[in-house]
Amino acid sequence: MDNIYNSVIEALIFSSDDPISSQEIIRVIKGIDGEDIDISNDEVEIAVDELNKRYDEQGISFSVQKIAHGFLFATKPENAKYIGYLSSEKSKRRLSQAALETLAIIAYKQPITKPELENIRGVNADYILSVLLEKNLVTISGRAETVGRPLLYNTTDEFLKYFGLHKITDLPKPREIEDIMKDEDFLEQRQKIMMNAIEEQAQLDFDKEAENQGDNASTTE
Amino acid sequence: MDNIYNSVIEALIFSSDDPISSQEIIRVIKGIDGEDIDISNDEVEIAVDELNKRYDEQGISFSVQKIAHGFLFATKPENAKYIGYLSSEKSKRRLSQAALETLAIIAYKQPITKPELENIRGVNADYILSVLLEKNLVTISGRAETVGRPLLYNTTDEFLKYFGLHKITDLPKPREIEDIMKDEDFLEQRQKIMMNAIEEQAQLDFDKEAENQGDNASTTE
Amino acid sequence: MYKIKLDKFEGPLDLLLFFIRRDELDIYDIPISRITGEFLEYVNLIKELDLEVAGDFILMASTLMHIKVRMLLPREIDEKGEEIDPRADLIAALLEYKKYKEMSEELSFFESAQRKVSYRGNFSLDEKVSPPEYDILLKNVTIFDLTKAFKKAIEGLKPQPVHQINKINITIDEMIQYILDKLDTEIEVHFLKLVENMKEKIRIVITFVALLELTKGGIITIRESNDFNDFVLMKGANG
Repeated sequence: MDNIYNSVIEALIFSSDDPISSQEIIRVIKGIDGEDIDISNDEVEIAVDELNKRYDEQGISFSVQKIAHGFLFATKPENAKYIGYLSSEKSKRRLSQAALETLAIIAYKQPITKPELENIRGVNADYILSVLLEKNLVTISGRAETVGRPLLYNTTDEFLKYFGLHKITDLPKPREIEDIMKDEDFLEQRQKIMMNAIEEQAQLDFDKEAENQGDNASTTE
Repeated sequence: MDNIYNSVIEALIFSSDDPISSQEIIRVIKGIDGEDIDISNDEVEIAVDELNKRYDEQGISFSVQKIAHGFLFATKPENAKYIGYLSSEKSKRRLSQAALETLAIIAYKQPITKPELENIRGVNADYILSVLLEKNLVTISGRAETVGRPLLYNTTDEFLKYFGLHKITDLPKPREIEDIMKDEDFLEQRQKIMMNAIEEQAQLDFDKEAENQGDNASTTE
Repeated sequence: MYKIKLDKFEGPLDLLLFFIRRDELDIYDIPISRITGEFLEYVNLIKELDLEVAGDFILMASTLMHIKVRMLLPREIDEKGEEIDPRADLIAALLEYKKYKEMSEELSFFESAQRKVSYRGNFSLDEKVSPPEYDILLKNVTIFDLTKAFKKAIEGLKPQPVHQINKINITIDEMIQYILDKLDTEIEVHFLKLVENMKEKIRIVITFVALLELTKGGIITIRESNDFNDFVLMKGANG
C-alpha cells in the first residue's frame, strides 16, 4: 500500500459517524480509485499505527482507538477533566431546555399557578421555578382565588430585557408561529425530538458498553 | 500563557461537536485551574495557529477552522471524494435558489421584517421562511417598531456553520448598485452560475457513478 | 413566444431582469410598453399551464400597466421641479433585487466549498470527568426559541397514553406486610421513597390504602415531612 492512503484513512476515521472498519475503509478506497488498488486489512492497521505513532511523537492530544467494530478518534485521558467540564456545561444547556419551556409557559399564560404549570409540562416544576426566580426571570405576583390559594407566577422586566422585548404583548403569538410553521413541520420537529431522545439513549447504552469493553480490554492486557 | 494549554485547547476543540469559542475555552480552563490563570483570547488564537501549523507540517488531513464564532475541527477538502463516498450526508440537497436569495437578503439586512423581505424579492416569503426557520438557518429576534409591529428575522450560528463563515461580516460586500449595472458583469455572473450548475451536475454524475461502482464492488466481493 | 423555462424564475423581478439581460436593454431606460407585453405573455402562459404562482406576477403585471399608462401622461413634477420618471421605483427595485441575487450566488459558492468539508463524526470515546454541578444557562436563546418551546409544551410532547391492561396481583394485605417490613429495618420511611420504584400507579394506590389501614389501627403514625411535599411513616402506639 502506498503511504498516500494514510491521509485518506485518517480523514475517513475522523469524519465517520460510526466506528469504521478496515473493510469499509478498503471498500471506499477501491470505490474511488478502482478495484485493482492493492490494499489489505493489515495495511490499514499498519497505517493506523503509523498515524498514532505520529500523534504520540507530536504530543497531539487525540489518537485513533480500535474498538470491536472499527476505528474511531478519541481524546487522550490527560485532559479528561477539562472535557468533562465542557460537557457538563452542555448538559446544563439541556437542562436549560426544560427551563426555557417553563419560562415560555409562564410568559404566555401568566399569571399562572404551579399546579397549572405542572399540568402542562407533566413534571414537577419546583426546582426550575426556584432557579427562574433566583435568576429574576419570573416573580411571584400574588395568589389565585382558587382552592388553596396557590401562588401566581409572572415574568419580570428582566425577562423582557433578556429577550429584547418592550412589553409582554410583543411576544410572537402562537397563531403567528403556527402560520409560519406548518403543522407537518411541527410533527416532523416532534419526531426529530423523539428520535434525538432515542438516539441519546442508544448513545448512552453504547457508551456504557464501550466503557465495559474498555475495562475488559485493559484487564486482559 | 503557558504552552501546556495548547494540548488542553486542542482536546477541547477536538471533543466539541459545536464550534467552541475562545471565551468558552478560557472559561473551562479557569473553571478547572482557577480564576487566576492568565489566558487571553489572543493567546487562544495563537495556540490554534500553532496547532494548525503543526498539522500542516505533519500532513494531517484535518485542521481547526474558525466557524460560527468558534473553533471546530474539519477535514481539508483534499479527501472530500472519499468521505463523500462513505457518507450520504454530503449528498444532501443543496439549498434552493429561493432559499439562497432569501438568506442573502436576511444576512445583509438583518434584522429584517417579512414585508421588507417580500418587497425586495417581489414574492411572498411565507413558505421559504418556514423552511429556513425549520432548518435553523434563520430565527425570529424580536419585533420592529413600525406599524403592525412585524416580526424581525436574523441569521443564526447554524447559518454561519452551513456556509463555513466565522462571523457575519466575513460575507463579501455586496457591489454598489452603479457597479452592478456596468454590465459585462451581468454576463460574467450568469456564466458563473452556469458553471456552478455544470460542476454540480458533474459532481452528481460522479457521485452516482461512484455509488454504482460501490454497489458493484460489494456484489463482486 | 420565446421558450422560457418556467421554474427558472424566482419571481416577477427575476423575470424582468431576464428580459433586460436577454435583450441587452438599458435598465435605466426600460422600454415599458414592450416589456409589459412580454411579461403579460408570460403570465398568460403560466395561467394556461394552470400553475399556482400567478399572484406575485399578476401584481407586477398591473404595476407595469400602470407605469405604461403614466408614461403616456404628462410627467409629474417633484419638489425640486424635476420630472419624475414613472419607472423610477421599478428600476430601484430591480437594482436592489439584483444586488441580493448576486450575493445569493456568492453564498452558493460558499455552500459548494463547505460541502467538501466534514466535521468530526464520532465522539463516543472521549474521556471525560464530569463535575457534579447543575445550573441553568440560557445562551443564544431568542424569542423564537421561547415561542417554539411554548408550542412544544402545550402540544404536549408527553407520549400518547398507552392503555395497557396488566393484571397486577397485589393485595392490601401484602402491602401492609411490605410497609411493616420496611419499618422493621428503618425508624422513619418517607412515603415518596417507599413508592419510588413502583412502576404501576395501582401499586402506589394500594400502598396508600395499606398505610391508611395501618394508621387507622394506630399501628403506624404519619407526619408531614419538612418540605411539605412528602410525609414520613413511623411505628405507632400499637405497632
